[in-house]
Amino acid sequence: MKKLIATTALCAALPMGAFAQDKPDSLKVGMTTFLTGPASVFGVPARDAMDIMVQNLNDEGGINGVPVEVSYIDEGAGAEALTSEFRRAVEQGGAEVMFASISSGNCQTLAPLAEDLEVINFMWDCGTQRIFEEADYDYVFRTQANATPEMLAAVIYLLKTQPDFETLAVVNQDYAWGRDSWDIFRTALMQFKPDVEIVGEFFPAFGAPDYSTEISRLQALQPDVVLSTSWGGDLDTFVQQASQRGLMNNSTFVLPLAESSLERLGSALPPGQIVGARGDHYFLHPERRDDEDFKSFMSQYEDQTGNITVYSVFHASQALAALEAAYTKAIEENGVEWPSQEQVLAAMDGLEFQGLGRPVTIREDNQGIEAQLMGTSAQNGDYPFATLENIMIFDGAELTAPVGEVSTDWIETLGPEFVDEIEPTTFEN
Amino acid sequence: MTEPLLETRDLVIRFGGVTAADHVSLKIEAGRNLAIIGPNGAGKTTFLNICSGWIKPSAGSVHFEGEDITRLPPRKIVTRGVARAFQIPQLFTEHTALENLLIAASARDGLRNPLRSMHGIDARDEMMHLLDMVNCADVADRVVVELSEGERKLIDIAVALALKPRLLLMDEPTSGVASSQKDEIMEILIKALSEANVTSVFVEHDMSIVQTYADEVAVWNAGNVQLRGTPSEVLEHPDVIRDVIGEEIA
Amino acid sequence: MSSVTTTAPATGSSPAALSLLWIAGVVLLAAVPFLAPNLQLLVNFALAKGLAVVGVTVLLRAGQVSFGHALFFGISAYIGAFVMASVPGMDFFGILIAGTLGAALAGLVVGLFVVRYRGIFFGMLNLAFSMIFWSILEKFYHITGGADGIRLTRPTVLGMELGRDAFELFLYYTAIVLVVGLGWFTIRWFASPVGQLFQTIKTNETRLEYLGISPRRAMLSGYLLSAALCGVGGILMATAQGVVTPEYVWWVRSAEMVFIAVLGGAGSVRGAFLGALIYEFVRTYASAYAGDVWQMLLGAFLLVIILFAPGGIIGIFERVFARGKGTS
Amino acid sequence: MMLSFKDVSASIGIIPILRGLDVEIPQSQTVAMIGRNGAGKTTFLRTIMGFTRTTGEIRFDGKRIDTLHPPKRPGLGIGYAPEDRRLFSAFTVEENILLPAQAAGLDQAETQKRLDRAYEILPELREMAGRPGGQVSGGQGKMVALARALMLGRKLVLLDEPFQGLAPALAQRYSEALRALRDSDRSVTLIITESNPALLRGFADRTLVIERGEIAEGAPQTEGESA
Amino acid sequence: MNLTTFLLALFDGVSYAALVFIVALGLTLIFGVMRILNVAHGSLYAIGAYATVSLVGWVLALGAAPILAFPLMIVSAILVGVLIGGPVEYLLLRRIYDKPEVLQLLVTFAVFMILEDVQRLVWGTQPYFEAQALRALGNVTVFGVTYTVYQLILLPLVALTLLVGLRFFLRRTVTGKLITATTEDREAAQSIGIDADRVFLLTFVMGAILAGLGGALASPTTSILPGMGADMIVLSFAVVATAGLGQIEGAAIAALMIGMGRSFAIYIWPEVAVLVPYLIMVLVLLVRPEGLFGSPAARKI
Repeated sequence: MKKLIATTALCAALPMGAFAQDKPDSLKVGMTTFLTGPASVFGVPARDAMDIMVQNLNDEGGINGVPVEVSYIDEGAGAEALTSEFRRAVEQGGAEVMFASISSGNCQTLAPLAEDLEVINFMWDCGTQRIFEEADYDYVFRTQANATPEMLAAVIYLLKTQPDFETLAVVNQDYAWGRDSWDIFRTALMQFKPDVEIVGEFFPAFGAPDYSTEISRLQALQPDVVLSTSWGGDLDTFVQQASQRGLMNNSTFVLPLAESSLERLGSALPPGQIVGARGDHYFLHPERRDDEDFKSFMSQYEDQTGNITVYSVFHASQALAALEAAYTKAIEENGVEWPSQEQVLAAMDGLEFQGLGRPVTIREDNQGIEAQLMGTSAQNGDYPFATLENIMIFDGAELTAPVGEVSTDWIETLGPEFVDEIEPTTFEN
Repeated sequence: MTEPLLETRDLVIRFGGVTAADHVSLKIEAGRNLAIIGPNGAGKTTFLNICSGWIKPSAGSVHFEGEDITRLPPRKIVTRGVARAFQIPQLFTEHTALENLLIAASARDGLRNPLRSMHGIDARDEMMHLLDMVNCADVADRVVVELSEGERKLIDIAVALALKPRLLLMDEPTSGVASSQKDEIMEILIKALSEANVTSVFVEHDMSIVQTYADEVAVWNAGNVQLRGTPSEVLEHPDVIRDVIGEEIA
Repeated sequence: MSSVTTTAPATGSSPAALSLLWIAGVVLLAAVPFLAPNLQLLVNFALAKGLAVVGVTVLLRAGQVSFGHALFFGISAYIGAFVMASVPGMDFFGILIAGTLGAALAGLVVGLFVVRYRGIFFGMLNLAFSMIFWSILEKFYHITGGADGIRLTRPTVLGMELGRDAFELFLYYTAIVLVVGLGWFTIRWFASPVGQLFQTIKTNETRLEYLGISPRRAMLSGYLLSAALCGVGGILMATAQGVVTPEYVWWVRSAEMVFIAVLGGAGSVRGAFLGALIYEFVRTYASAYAGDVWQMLLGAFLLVIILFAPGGIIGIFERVFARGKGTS
Repeated sequence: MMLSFKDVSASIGIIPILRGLDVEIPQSQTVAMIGRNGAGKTTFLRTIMGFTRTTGEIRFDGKRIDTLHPPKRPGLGIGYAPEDRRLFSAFTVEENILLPAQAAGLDQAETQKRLDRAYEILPELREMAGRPGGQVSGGQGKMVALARALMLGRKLVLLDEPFQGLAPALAQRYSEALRALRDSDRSVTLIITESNPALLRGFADRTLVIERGEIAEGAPQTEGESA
Repeated sequence: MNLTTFLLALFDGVSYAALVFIVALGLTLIFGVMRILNVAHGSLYAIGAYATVSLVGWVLALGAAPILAFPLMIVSAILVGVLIGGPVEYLLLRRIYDKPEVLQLLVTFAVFMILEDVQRLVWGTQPYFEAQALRALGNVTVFGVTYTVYQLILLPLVALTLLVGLRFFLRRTVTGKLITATTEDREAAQSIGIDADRVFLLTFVMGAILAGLGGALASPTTSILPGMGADMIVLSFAVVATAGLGQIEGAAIAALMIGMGRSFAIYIWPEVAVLVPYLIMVLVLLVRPEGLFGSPAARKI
């Protein structure tokens, strides 16, 4: 890769150099994902989906005849192994583009590394809004939304469906995501409905095996709404324990990441709880579920894994779609057989692509604009687990902090009327 | 009247219900080697343990050269000039015999340069001499675990001597040494002690050793000094013959 | 306790030929950026970890095992991160010194408590201290960044701003210099009177006391050294990696250090580095090529070493070398 | 022969303690084993029990035992009272005495029979049967250890320095118990180690002197012989 | 904090302590008898949970009554003890009893690493959940707060039964007495004919069964996922060290202290809840180096 960069740089220096790219044998991509550890609930489905989608893409001739080849790096092996492997993939493995990563912490580590290595990096799943708000990047892009629209969608959905609640408690995992997402949610809630009383804030340890004490306290506090942005085994445990002890009889749960737990939770998730998906990601996406492509992928995925999709599958599809779109656009715009890195980078500006959800566009600060889907759980017997009804899909552009603004500052400029100004597309189910 | 080197005043120690020392007042004069004899379990080792600070007495006090050392930990008592050799040798088993002595010498001389190798220290010749004195020069470079019980005993004493004490407490110095060597060892030991101006107190079961090498003998029985005197006075005393010596040496 | 776990105290010098071999090894390491540039970062991590492992090795020499030494590794790394964050443009040597001093200070504070304990309790108490620090790192998210940790920007080097490649090269050679220097220092320290007294804790504290030395103070001297060594390792790791996370302090990290120390040859300084290099290679390549079973491979590797080669890799190495010399 | 050693060497760690011993001890003999501290007396007994690294051949009652798993040896009829009595403080005196029978899996009736015999020989133990093992004095502990050794020691009883640390009165009592044992069952073989030969005078049939790991036959000591 | 919340915190603390105690019990039993601190104990806990979930899921899928989950928990625990605990002791630990404790610890650490991957290979990385047993017992409402009978009543009851039962077993049964004797003095035990090797094997299997049982009992209340063992082992270390190594009743008290400390912290000062076990451990050990109930070993010279 070093050689490649050197070549690229040399080419760029020559007036005609930009046209001198040969078609490679394959387009090598490195993808970091959790194959081990708790977050493998997202990582493994994303990898499985990526394998299917890459196969499909290559079956149709790849990108301008060049097949895509993805190799995976385990984020679960720890930050040292991850950084060395990331570098190895770029410098030795010849990866032209990297997809990294799931963990926000890893994104924070790898984004500057990608910048230093001058390799194009798509942050394909991590949620932290800070990266582009704190620094400018030339090589790093995000092919999905960040935490701000994800949380705003949850707040607005809550206020639109249950405007009269008075008290709220939060039970989030004690790490960056749990804290950051609560910051955004609370800031927005205080702007939109200042009279809400926050009666409890709990941050049990990441991976906590038992929430009995928190649930006892919540039962004593009796909040109208309980928010939890937890995911994976933690969310499963919390919801199971809470539903078993009847906490949902009196409180409405807002679970912005529960789409990824629906199948595992089965009948444990009672109807009437608010569910989100970090984007418009749902295996019964109301706008997409009748599309042939969508349907065929869903059945392919279910055949291979035995499960329904979770949102990380959609994020993986968006990263791959962005790759395809960027290369195709660069090839068309420059009229070349294969684009140089500079041409691909140029193509990223304002790029629009569509994965399994609505189309996504890349903004000038490299942030993706992605729609948000929220719904309410229903146990209607179609599946052995909860499905969503009263679905709303929000336009991402309205909910994302404008370019150059810090999310929390921007949210503080909003008022209660913002909720009414937002008009999502609504679906019965 | 000169001040005694070591003096105990009304020393009492009880373990559970047993009184191992019962109001012991004992003076040890400089330059006179004192042997302590007595039946097993009479409290002889306990007495050495108290004098060296390992056990704190229930009542009473211990004075060394006039200073009250009763409450001092062993390491402080050592620096005052009281060294100790043990019935079961207490050595650094993974070090060689010579290293054991060198470590003792560096503990004595203080620790200055942290990067100066043990083997470069000035005390090396002095320590080899000590080993030679206790007949162990030939095993100087052998690791202690490989040595026989008798050799370890002698090295244990040499380590104590390396500290250049004024008083040396020894617990059965010749047990475990072959009988043929005992006299030879004691000969050397007593000579070395007097050369270095070290007074010794030793617990001993071998009456011929006591007879030959002690300047004074104290008979320990039932937690107190029953009798004290010169070896011939004490060893011929009928009570001592009955209670302590038995008919062994007869 | 038998002496199988530790090599005999290194009071004698290795045969000249063996020393030559070690020198050749160092030269080979120094050539890595040119011969195999892609290994440079990996080796750099291994050297940083190796320094921490030497810290653990120091304690093994006194027969003690700490299951919490990642604490000092992590403290130093976090101090480095905090200093970088609060003093922009801080120099590398500034954070190296700050981190090492911080680790040594923490070693003094923790050491004053733990030197009273031996064996399992010593190990457990160290574990408890490290877990307290770990919990604090996770919990006080607004200060420590929680599980995501803190990013370290690249420090300047003697006032110069270096690019990534130059900085990494600098860091790499600094690591080699530190490894050789501190390794030499530790070996010398073992042979010194203070080091010798410290090591006697393993075999006979009673005699130590009767030499007029406080076993606790002797223990503290080694504990301080071990904490400082972990500190240097931690700061090297933090700057090489560019991020510090609470995982630096997690108990499995501490166990891993003991693991490497025994793997390399418990009690041997050179073994610690050899072990760290091998461990880092096995771990990285196993996690890349046998992602599902890399832990299992390492575990099995450790079992084989303990059961069949208690002298560790260095033991095998020296035995083979001695045999080779005998026949030639 | 009840017990025979053929060229037996034993070591603790790497230190050799016994060197090429050849000894034969016939049934019902009482043997005093005399030697200084560290001479190898205790190791001799421990070698019979299987606690040392041993070479050579040891036979007990015609059966080779040096290759036998150590915990199986007491079951053959060997009782052992170690020097430092080593009672189990978690159990009462009686439970301590019963343990060997329970470990050997003896039935209730047999166990009771043996317990009664032990009490016959050491009647004072009946009174302290319910006391915790950790709360008996040193001398009483020696008695309990003897009784415990008798539970399985139907053929061979090994006593390591039984008189060490006993007050004169207790020592007297202890040797009476040993006499009672011999009188009640002449078939038992006894090996007693002692550093002070005077204490066994008039009791042992035979004296073995152990010095630096080697054994020499001592003078036979019979009752009434004076010093 | 009023009386009601005080009692609620108490209930939560007890139910949490019960589970921790069951796991710590096995750890302290093994240490007490064998002087080995088994790092792989946490893995056995996790595997007990996984095995239960698989077994219960399979049997219930055949249409069995949910109440059958309870005997299946015991079956899983025994399987863990016999199929994993047994071979680990027999093939590995037996070879290192005369080695320094560092090496013993590392052997169990190696086993821990291996078992972590075994879990992943067998059960994958997705969380499992199987709460039939918990649902079968229903709920109980105290002071307006709903608890599951399983957590509030069953778990403490099981813990208490195990505590009393193990006590009885060790003091009153022949096998128990042989174990107790071996614990106190291995060589003296061997010299009266106790086969210490068999005692060790039995003890380790029993300890492993207790670890497995802890996992089995935990399984209906939590998600079973990779890494759960690594967390549990540190917690039960803390309990065991606080109590004093090898102290069975002590472990019960220490587990209660840690459980209560944690639940009260959540009511009063949630930030420190995670710190509580380690703080308690450090504070106790600083004051009493041998743990609350351990006795100091006298040094003899």
